[in-house]
Amino acid sequence: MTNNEMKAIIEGLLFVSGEEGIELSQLESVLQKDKETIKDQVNILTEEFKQKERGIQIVELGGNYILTTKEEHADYFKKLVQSPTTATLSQAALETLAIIAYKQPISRVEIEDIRGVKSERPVRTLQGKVLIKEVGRVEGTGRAILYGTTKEFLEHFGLRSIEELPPLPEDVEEDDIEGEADLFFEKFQEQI
Amino acid sequence: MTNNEMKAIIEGLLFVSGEEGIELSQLESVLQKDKETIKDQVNILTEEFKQKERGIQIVELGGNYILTTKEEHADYFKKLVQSPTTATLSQAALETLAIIAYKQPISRVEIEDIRGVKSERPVRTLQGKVLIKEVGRVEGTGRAILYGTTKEFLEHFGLRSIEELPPLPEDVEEDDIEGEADLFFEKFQEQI
Amino acid sequence: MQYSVKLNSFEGPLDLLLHLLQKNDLDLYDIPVAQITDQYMEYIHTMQVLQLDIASEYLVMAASLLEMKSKLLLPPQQEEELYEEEYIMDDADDPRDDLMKRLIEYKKYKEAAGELKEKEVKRSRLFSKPAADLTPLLEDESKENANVDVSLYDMLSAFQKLVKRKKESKPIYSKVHRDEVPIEERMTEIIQRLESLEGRITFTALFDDRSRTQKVVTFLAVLELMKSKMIGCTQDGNFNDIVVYQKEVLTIDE
Repeated sequence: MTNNEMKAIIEGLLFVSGEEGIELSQLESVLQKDKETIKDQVNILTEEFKQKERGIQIVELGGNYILTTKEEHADYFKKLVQSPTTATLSQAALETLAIIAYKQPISRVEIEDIRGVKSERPVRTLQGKVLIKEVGRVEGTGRAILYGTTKEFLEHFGLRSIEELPPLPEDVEEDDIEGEADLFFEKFQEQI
Repeated sequence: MTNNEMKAIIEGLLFVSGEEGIELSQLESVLQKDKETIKDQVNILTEEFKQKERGIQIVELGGNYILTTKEEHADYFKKLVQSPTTATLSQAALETLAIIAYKQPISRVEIEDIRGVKSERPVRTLQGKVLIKEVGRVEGTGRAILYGTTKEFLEHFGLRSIEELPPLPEDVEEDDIEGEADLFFEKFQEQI
Repeated sequence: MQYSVKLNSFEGPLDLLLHLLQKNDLDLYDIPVAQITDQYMEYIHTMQVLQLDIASEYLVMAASLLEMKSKLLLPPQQEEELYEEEYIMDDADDPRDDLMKRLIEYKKYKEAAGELKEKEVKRSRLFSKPAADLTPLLEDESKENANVDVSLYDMLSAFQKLVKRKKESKPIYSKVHRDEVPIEERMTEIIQRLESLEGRITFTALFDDRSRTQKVVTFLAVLELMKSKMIGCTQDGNFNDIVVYQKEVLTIDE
């Protein structure tokens, strides 16, 4: 198989894998070539896709190569299909998720300590959306569930790996607490 | 939009349309260009895809443009689906299992309704692995088989009972917000 | 009619406190307890008047704020009592410390949530396609692994993909009437209608024959047009119909 053929097959494999993506190890076992050679072709392909006249690109999400459209064309696709993440998360879910992402493994009680409110519902929502999962139990009595993030979490936020999370803001500055809009109107607008 | 950009967007549109493909008239309405210009770009794109180093191609079926893989690479896709690194239970079987677990007792027709595809094979696979079993028959004509999960299913997933299943990916939270907005809306309607 | 909403524009008492501190330009590291307690109580009170549901956490926080305030208002301790009540005076035991630490910790994650939100929006601009169903390529069933090695998580994840796939495969036309009534479009419509009616229309006429969502969009469009001073509203007297009139002959660019 020439390198050009390999590149063509990789493009085809990426295509059939769609939104689920494909791992380097899968490419390896299908192509029966060594990692380096494959990676080289993936990189060449990635570069080619970057050209203005191409409409798709390779992104690396959660250890997977995934073929997606380009951000600058998003408005055209919106007319045609729903976005993979149109159902965006509520503020409660996002806060809970942020705590889990940075402090995993973490129990619900610890999350509630930080947020200052009961968090059963956002935890359930996140679990339902497979953005978090049970990763263990606390030793000792009660054996509370410990939560961690999933591969879907990385995909949902476009992260290559958990290390790509931006560092947690260490020093808080006074002026960037977000102003709250009118209580009702904000909720109301979310519906439209 | 330059012709090259249009070509890029067409590639993206073909990609997101997947197996269903896209009609010329849809391209027209999304791109807001005339048929001839679009057709020219589709033809150029079709020619480019024919090159050996490309892994996908445009086929025209009943007035629909569809992006597909190339036949000469079929063996590699076969390898992909057979490769041990691919999910140990197929996506189809896992989906089917999830539907049965949460909606049992359920008939095959109902499963197919939810999945949108024939599901005879995954049902058989799951039965073969003793994760599901026949639990009854639908009353009336046809008396379709109803499926449910087995003791082995619970054992396999370390569940004491079916109630211990994590919540389904339904949007609890979104629903609630809608309820609140409804209340608000009642108030609002009284004003107008 | 009883009308209640939850207090969830604020994500709990910490969020509300952060908001109050910010609103008053107050120092997170040196919380003026008396002032902030008063405002917090005022907020809770307003919520009660408006008959909004108040989660118990808000009341717990109210109680601790009041406790803190009363401790800090205690008159300076007498020498001989000092060793008993030492914890109040000791700098290391400032009752505000704990609250400050909690607020700082909470604020970190609130900000991180904001960053996640941005990433989510960015990601939502990348589209893909469902994976192709390759199972027809399998020659026979025995090729599927004999051993089942999947977790609950794998199963849920598969189901989630199914839900997503179904959402995506819905033809765009079926959702048009639900989400896709852009305010901008309605604004243009209102202006066009005004133009055809010599620039005046009654407020109620704007809401004729419209679905719920459309009514809301119309209302928002009216507000938006008023804000941009393209229309105005007048009312001749109490209970008379409000009349919407066009201020300038302008059209909105798409």
